[in-house]
Amino acid sequence: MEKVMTAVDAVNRVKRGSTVMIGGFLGVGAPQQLLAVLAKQMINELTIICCAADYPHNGVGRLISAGLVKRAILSHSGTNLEIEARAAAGEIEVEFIPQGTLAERIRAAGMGLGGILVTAGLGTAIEKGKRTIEVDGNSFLLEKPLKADVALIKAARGDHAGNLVYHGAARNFNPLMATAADLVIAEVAELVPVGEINPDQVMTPAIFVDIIVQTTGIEGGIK
Amino acid sequence: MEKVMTAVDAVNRVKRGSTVMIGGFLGVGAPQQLLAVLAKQMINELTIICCAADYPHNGVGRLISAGLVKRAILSHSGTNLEIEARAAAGEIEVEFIPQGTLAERIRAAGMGLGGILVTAGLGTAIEKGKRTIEVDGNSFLLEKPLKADVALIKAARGDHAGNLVYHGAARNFNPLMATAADLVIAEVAELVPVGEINPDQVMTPAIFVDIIVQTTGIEGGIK
Amino acid sequence: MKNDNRARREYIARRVAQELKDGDVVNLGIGIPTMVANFVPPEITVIFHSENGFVGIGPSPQVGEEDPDIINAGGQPVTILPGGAFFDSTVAFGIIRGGHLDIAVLGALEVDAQGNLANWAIPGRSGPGMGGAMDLVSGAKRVIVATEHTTKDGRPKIVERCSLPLTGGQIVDLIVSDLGVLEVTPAGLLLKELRPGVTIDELQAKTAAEIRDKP
Amino acid sequence: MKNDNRARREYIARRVAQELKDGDVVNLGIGIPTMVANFVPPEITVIFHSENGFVGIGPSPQVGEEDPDIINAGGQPVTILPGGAFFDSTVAFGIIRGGHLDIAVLGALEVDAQGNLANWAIPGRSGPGMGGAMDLVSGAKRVIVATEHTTKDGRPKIVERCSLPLTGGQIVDLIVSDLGVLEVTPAGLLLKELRPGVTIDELQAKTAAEIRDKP
Repeated sequence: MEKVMTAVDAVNRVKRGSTVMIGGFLGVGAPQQLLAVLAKQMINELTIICCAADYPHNGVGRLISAGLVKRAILSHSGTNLEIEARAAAGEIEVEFIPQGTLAERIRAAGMGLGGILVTAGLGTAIEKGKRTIEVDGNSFLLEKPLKADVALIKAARGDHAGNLVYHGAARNFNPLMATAADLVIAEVAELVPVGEINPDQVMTPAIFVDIIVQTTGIEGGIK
Repeated sequence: MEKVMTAVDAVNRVKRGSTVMIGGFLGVGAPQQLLAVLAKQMINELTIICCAADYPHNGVGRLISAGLVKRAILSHSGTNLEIEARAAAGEIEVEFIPQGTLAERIRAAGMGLGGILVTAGLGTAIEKGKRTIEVDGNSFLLEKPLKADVALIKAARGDHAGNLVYHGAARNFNPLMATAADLVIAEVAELVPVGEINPDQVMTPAIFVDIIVQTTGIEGGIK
Repeated sequence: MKNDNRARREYIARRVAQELKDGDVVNLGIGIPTMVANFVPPEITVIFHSENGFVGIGPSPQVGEEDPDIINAGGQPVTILPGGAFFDSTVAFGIIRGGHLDIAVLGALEVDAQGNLANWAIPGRSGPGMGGAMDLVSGAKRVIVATEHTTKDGRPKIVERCSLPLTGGQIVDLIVSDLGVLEVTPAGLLLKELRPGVTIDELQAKTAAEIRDKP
Repeated sequence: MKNDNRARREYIARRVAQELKDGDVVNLGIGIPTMVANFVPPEITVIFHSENGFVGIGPSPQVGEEDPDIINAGGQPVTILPGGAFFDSTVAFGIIRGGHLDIAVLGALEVDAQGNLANWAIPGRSGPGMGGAMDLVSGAKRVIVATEHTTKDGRPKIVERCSLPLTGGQIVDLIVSDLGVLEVTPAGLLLKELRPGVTIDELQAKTAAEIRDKP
């Protein structure tokens, strides 16, 4: 079960029209090489699930600028005017979800919860279409799990089995998305033999990861 | 804000009649010294929340054998005949919760969820008194968050600020309970200066921990 | 007699092991299920999951080499293989609940023709409690019951309808006993295999539910 | 004029900093809120939380010493102090949602007398989206709005009832502006403090909601 392959071979597993989760926060922790290759392969009609729209030529912005995205589920787009322009033109449908709710909905899918109850968004427009559940006299929104066909994630270090370790604030959504997609493709800056990562320090266990790609250089500049 | 103190000073913060969460799985990862001191201090009428009843003189069994427990919320008691005898005698009220649901309910309290939807226990006696919620045609039990007055947890390593690192299968419920109690007391095998634990490798951030006790020797044998 | 007992248990464990596929993530319960690890076909790699917080259970440690913080869910000292990982109890059960566990192998007090399983509450006792069993049976992609066909005093464990408190409703996929292998189907129990030397009449006589031998 | 602008913003940041207590865990939004970190009284220790995944935000790094993986929620390079910790986004927001964040300081497009806040949706634009703001205002133990009292063209930002889409309903505890400090009470806005040189008449004139000066 060798999981290591090239970025092109990995990205070619993504199908047109797929729902794709993408890690990172304003590009930090984004799988830049996978995204650059995906943008080049022109696999389009994608629904993306991500924290933010990042920047026009950094993070998920690479897919947006390449015109591959038909729908974006995210918490913030303010750093990328490109997505706003495309949304205004009716080219991209945008759905905003509070960032903490987004994280927890992805986790719920990965950890097999049927839903979670949160207060974020109560009394706001995002209540629309959602059930309100009372528990012991308090109101909560019922939020459903959010899963994807593919997750594209990034780790600082990975072994050949797929165990991953993140660094700094680049962890963000990556370990959550690793649990919540049918196909999980992890880009790793450093690839090490199995057994080199202390089992206590693994942040994403290998059983969640299907494909590993080592970063060999990123096409296109960052930000 | 010095958080380090002796086991006796720490344990004396536990009040008679409190609800106390206790980490560990069959004694592994249990705060053995805190439990030994608590058993000696005879602070009683406790409600305990724990994974299992451990063994008569190991883990939470220390409190049960000392007669300090009036109610136990746990997933398994089969390794400790003492709790079964006391339950049969009407001395301890026992409530069983599926282990994964127990873990997730504690996390829900710590992470501020109003509830979670699970399938464990559907079609069984533990449905009793619980709401069933339909989501997209599937049934789930609504499980409520579970919190405590005090959490007694154990880590392999901690710094003076309260950052914790666990080892092996001793992690289990400890990091969850660290988030879900008003007062969190952590017993650490090794105490190190602030800055010695790599921020990437912290498993429980210091902001969750109120009191740190360094293990100085455990009274009473293990198992 | 003791040898016979051992042979029967080994048959069950060996037969369950044949159900495993390369790359499967598998959780083994206490008792006969634990023995399954000894019979994994050498040509496949299976990853064993321990609900107390890790994947990659390795063999028992040498005496004197035990790490007191590495035990299996039954409390025995074990090891972790290279490539394994430790995590907390929400991840341990999230793996089960989230559809990441391919197979759970559990014992039974009773299992019935509808795939109901009872293995957690013993009448007249307060415990022992379900531990992780309810999460396992409701979350694992496939649930295999590994059990002796009858109780020590000869009563059937495979019944038309469980009388003991359930661990889960309609969650068992396959039953492997010392008499053979039964699949739980919407139409009831279907015979997949008889243990060599066992007849279908003997199997049926020792089972308190109807067994079909054709789909 | 530019100096005046800077003095007004510094007054706000300095005044918010006086609300912090030793040991508080605090999240600062983008803009004026970020400046609060510069005015923490030296006798107290405050822990700053970054919703992109850590506690213990330290000062900006020296040029050339930036770690590209350590940015704040606004995208600027920062550092992490000794004793800080990184974590994933569920923990980042679990800290907020679970009652472990003492204070959130946010900016506003509008804030009203009921404590409603609008700061995420700009009419006529698809974005920018709420980011973590809805989670912050519903989860933090105390929500402080730090804002200039009026918009650039002089319209009141503090109003009787927000007209823009809400970030949260009845969640603001305190409003600190360049004219003073207002507490949100069940009976409406209560004057806590005037910026030196500001009169209550000026404050009221620039506010589109009634301000009481006695509880």
